[in-house]
Amino acid sequence: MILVWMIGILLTGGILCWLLARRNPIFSKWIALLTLVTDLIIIVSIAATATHATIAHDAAATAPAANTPWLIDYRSAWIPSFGISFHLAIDGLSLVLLMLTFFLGTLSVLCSWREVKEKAGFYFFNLLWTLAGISGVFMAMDLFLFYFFWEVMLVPMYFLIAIWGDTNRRYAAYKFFIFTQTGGLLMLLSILALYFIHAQHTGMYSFDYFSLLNSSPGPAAAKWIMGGFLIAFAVKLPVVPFHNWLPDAHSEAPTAGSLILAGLLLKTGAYGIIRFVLTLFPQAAADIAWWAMLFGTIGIVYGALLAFAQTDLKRLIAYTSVSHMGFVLLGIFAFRTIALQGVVMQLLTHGISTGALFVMAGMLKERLHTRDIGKMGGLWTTMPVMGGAAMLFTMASLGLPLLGNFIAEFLILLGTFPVNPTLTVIATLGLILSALYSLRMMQKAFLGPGQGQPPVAPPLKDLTPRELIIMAALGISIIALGLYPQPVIDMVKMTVQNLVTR
Amino acid sequence: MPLLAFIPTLPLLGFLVLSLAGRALPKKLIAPIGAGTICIASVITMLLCARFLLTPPADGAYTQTLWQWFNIGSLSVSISLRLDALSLVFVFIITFVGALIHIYSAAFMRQDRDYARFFACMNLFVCSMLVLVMAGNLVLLYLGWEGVGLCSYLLIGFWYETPANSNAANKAFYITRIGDTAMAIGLFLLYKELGTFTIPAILHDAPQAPSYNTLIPLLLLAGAMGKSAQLPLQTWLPDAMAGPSPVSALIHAATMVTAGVYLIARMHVLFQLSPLAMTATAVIGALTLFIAGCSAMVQTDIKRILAYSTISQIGYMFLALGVGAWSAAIFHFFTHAFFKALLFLAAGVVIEALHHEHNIFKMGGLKNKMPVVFLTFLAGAAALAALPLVSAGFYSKDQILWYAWNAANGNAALGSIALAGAFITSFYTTRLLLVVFWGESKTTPAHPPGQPPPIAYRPGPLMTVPLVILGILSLTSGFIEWPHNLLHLTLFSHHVQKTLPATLLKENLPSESAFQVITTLVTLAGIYLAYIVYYRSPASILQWRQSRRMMAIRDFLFDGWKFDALYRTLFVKPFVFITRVNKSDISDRLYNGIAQASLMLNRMVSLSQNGSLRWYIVGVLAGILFIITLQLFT
Amino acid sequence: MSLLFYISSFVAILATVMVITRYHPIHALLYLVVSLLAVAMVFLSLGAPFVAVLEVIIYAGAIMVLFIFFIMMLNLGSETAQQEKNWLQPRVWVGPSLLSLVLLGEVVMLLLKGQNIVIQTSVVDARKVALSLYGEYIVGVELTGFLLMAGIVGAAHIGKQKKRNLHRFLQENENTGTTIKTIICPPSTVK
Amino acid sequence: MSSFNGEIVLIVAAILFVLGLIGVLTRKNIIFILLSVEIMLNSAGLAFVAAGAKWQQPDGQVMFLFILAMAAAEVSVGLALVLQIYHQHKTLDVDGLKELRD
Repeated sequence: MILVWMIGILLTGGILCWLLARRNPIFSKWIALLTLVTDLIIIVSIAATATHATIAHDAAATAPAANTPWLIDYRSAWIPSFGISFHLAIDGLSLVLLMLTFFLGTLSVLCSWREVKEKAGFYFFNLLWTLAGISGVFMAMDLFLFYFFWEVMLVPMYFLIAIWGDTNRRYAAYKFFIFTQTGGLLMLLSILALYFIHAQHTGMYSFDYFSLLNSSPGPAAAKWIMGGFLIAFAVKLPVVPFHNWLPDAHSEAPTAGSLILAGLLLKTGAYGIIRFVLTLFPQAAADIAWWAMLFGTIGIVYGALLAFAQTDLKRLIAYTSVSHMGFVLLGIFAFRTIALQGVVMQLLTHGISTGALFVMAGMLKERLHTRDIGKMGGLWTTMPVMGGAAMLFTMASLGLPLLGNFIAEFLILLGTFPVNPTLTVIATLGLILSALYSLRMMQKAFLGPGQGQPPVAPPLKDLTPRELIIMAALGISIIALGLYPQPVIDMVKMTVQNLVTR
Repeated sequence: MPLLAFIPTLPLLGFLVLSLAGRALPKKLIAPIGAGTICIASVITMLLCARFLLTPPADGAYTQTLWQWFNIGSLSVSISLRLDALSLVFVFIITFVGALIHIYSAAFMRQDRDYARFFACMNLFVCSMLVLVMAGNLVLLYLGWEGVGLCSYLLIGFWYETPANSNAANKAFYITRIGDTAMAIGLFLLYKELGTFTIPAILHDAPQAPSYNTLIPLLLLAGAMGKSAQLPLQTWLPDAMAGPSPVSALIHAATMVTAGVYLIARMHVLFQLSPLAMTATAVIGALTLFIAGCSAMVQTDIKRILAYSTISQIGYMFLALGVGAWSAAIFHFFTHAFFKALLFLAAGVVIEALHHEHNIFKMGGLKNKMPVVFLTFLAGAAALAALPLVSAGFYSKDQILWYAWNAANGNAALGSIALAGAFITSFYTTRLLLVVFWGESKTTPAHPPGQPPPIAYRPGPLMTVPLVILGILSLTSGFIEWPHNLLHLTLFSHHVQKTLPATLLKENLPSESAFQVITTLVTLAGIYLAYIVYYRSPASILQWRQSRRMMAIRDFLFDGWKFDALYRTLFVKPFVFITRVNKSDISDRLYNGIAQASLMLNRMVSLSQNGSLRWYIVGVLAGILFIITLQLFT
Repeated sequence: MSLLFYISSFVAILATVMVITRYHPIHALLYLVVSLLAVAMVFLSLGAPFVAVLEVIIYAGAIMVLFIFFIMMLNLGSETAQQEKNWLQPRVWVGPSLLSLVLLGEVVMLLLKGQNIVIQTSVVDARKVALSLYGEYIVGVELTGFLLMAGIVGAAHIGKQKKRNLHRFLQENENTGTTIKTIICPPSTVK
Repeated sequence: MSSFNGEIVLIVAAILFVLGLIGVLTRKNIIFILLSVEIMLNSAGLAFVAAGAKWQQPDGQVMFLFILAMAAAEVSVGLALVLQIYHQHKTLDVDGLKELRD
């Protein structure tokens, strides 16, 4: 029931924001913050108390009773005649991603504190509803419900980009919407196909994840159905031929939008692949593993090459996401414990480090009114604290040890290496490219002679306390993940083991 | 050994304090924090050293595990420190020389705006370097390895407002990253073969895992080449001189660049399993020492001369490692750290005193104006040129020359290159010394009136004491290890051989004494030649130096054998070209194409909706006709 | 009776050809009346006297009269005929006519492909029609009533407006020429 | 009582229909177009009546009645519209009235 509450709090919080903003826009900020902090506290308390021993759920009938990775399970009928139930459940993987969701969600509210001036109520409504959709995606164990949440997170995001975005926002929003919606519709087709095939085999009409787990469509059908799922998730992830929405959406979205896009929305793609593609179609997934890894590697290299060429700061960061997500794809399809643990780490650390870079880009934009790194330079002198933070996250993004991203990439590559040495070596070369683009960004924006200030302007202010809190929270978490990733590893251990043994 | 963790933790503490609160701290407090932590660490190291030497631990190493880093099934990596005879030498050098350089910098950098940032980075560097050499497993070693790379990047680009500096910093990072990546691949391969990252376990298990035993050491060698600026990844080091002089002394002479030497020595079992890897190491070392030495002969920037000389000296170490003279390599590292750090620090004083003048031909005549600097520089130069018997450099380099020729892996070719290198070394060292300190003064160490005098104009005790200590050590530190034929005193190799294997020699050795005489003669010949050319400078030689062919050779050597230009055309330009061409993402065209196609279709279809009634009816008619025709003919 | 059918069909076709080739509207209209009367004869020969009568009364009578009134009201005289003459060049009518003739050919082929249908005529009188009309087709009759009602009201409404009355979009368009865009897209979105 | 070939009736209807179609397609004057539409409606009615006669049922005639009513309504509304068009545009040329474009 606590799971329903978490989503419910977000949804009602969003509506309250909208309604009360007419009285006073300040309300909506505080409500949004309060909502997310509440959820954050809830999820942290779950994580603190949840042990694998305290499982009491009715999914035991379908899921193996002993050794199950599931922590909390909630199910109630929704539309029973179609076999649709309101089924939420979390395991370690969901838990970790939910923590990330509420953590970044809180920060996204903080970083839009001053940025959003018009229609604040509607803004926070959209923000909270997107987050509700995302957290729903991470919890839903009914495919129909999953699709429902998948769409819930999409539409408010579209508004966030289209209304509060930058100059080219309409184009970006349309592109984002069309790409993800195409993928989503293919997924819907696949879900329906799975539903009917399952019904044909067993006579039971059900969208439930656990009952579908046991159905096995024939190999040919499985391949096509998996294709539908995979394309939807690949667009979200994004895998290289489908990545084109990402740079536009990221660079045009408001800061909080970019943070959520990079930090959370992309993760839903990876989560979907791990949760659905790998478990529902183990054989078909194994068949295409080589190709998937190839596309992952292409993504790493191609994203890095593109990132190097960009002059728009947010675009540059967006392409680094493409590159980093390539690692995720590579790691997932290695089907190795180490690699999958690395993937989970990568999801977390990429969310934090890239999110931080986007927040930083937003702060620079607020001060300089440009995203062009050609017009920046020497910012370290005027803003040493931000320079230090930027250095930290740049290093995180190029995978410096001590920071979380290193653990992630190291584990992924280590786990993938025995499976496919050639591709792993190419992917490792991606590390060189990551150094190239990261340092170029750092050099253009923060080092070099100062030329970024407009001629007639007040001197640039360094981080305000609010911004310092955001940066400190992100920085501490990335270092903590780099030094002591074991809690995360333990949390997702069972899930990963189940995946590998399947 | 709980003391172990203090050694890297203290600098880390210094870094944290300085980086988080550095801007709020008063200047007086910064240097004590920055240098003090290192000094305490150095004292702890000394204590440990004494204890290690007096009562050696049972298994040859002190270990301390701090916490489990990550643990996934069979992969278990912890943050664990390990101090054995080999790392002890490195830890000693890092903390001791590091402490001296920190003390020196406390005065040298005082007038800099970013005093705190400097010490923060330096402390972080010392911490990473200590982690690197004390790491109990290769992942932790890799952490330190990348950490020192980061600090090197930060410190080369310390004066980031000059684009050249940050470019040099980037270059250093990129090129070492290439090596690091090779090393990372080596680690993956190693884990695949052996299933562990713990260093003792690897050294123990390696002989039992026969596959890939050539590829792994070669990949590790590539990593070492990047970090230690060996051929073909050497081009970053001369540019790295853009950093402040203490940085060059600590990072780019004494410690970080020798990380490669440490790595190879640490993994010596893997290398010994593969003759090819050993030969590759030796050949790379020999080529590097020769190529870099030649470039050092014609440089005019004082720090670049020293940089090329560093590359060359590390080449000696690689050569020694390659021929299996493990302890000789480490010994050379030991003495080199003292005299090269000294030379850089002294050069820093000179540059500072002459208003940031780097060109040696605009110096001159400093012998009497800066006596302390002159004397210490002289000691360092003597060690670099390996002046027989009185300098530390002689004792270490002589060993390498001897083994290059006569060790089991050595041969005449390697030996003669090393010998040529000795000649070149003494030549450029003498040239440097003569041009800077003798002759007439071209720039006076004065300061414009009304401004505070540069600190180096009258170096205070904070700067001179480290110089003097290093100068004494440059002369005397060699005495702990004598050539066998002169005096049987082998304290150093005895110590190091607790970890590293002894050097194997060939049979039927020539006389070692005769060999030493030849070496000495070659060294003296180099000194004499430089003396003729740069002090006496007779007209004929001057003329000869002006000839076009000589100028061409000089330019070629001056640009470091044109490696930079080669890489620029081979890698940089194509890469930049590719990225420029594809800046707006070619695959975007596909989707835009789809969008445009549907837009065009829309236009075409809407063309038919032209408002003409009869046109519509014709359309209907055509449709009817089509259907009826179908009816008719099917 | 079949002779009657053939003759009246021939007349109908001929008169129709004349309708579509006349320049003067009144002439065309009169030919159309002839054609309609001929079709009424055909109906009669097919044994449908009721519709034949209706054809004469309503079609040839009422509707055509409406046309004539209309033409007279607009005073479409010889000028219109001249204008029609200018419009009706061969290059205008040859193409469509050929296309239509192809259609005709195909329809005829289709018709001839089927087996012979022989129509035995017997008179279906008004009583039968009325029973059917007010029996099974009562709903259709009601709907037709609605249609006629709507037609009357519509015609009255449209025809009543004497002054210029444009749709508001068109009106704006006439006034300023460019405001039409601003009405379709609100000003905030115009770049 | 006589009998004759059903196809002939339908062919006559088809000919009339096509003639009407030709009229619609070739004439530019709205009056002529309306006339031609009447011809087409009439020919359709003919076909219905013929079919009714074939089965000797009243349905064909009922259909004709409906067509008749529709034609009447169409003509009344159509002529009213044409009247307005003529008032506003001073022309009966359909090609001049292309405001139905997108």
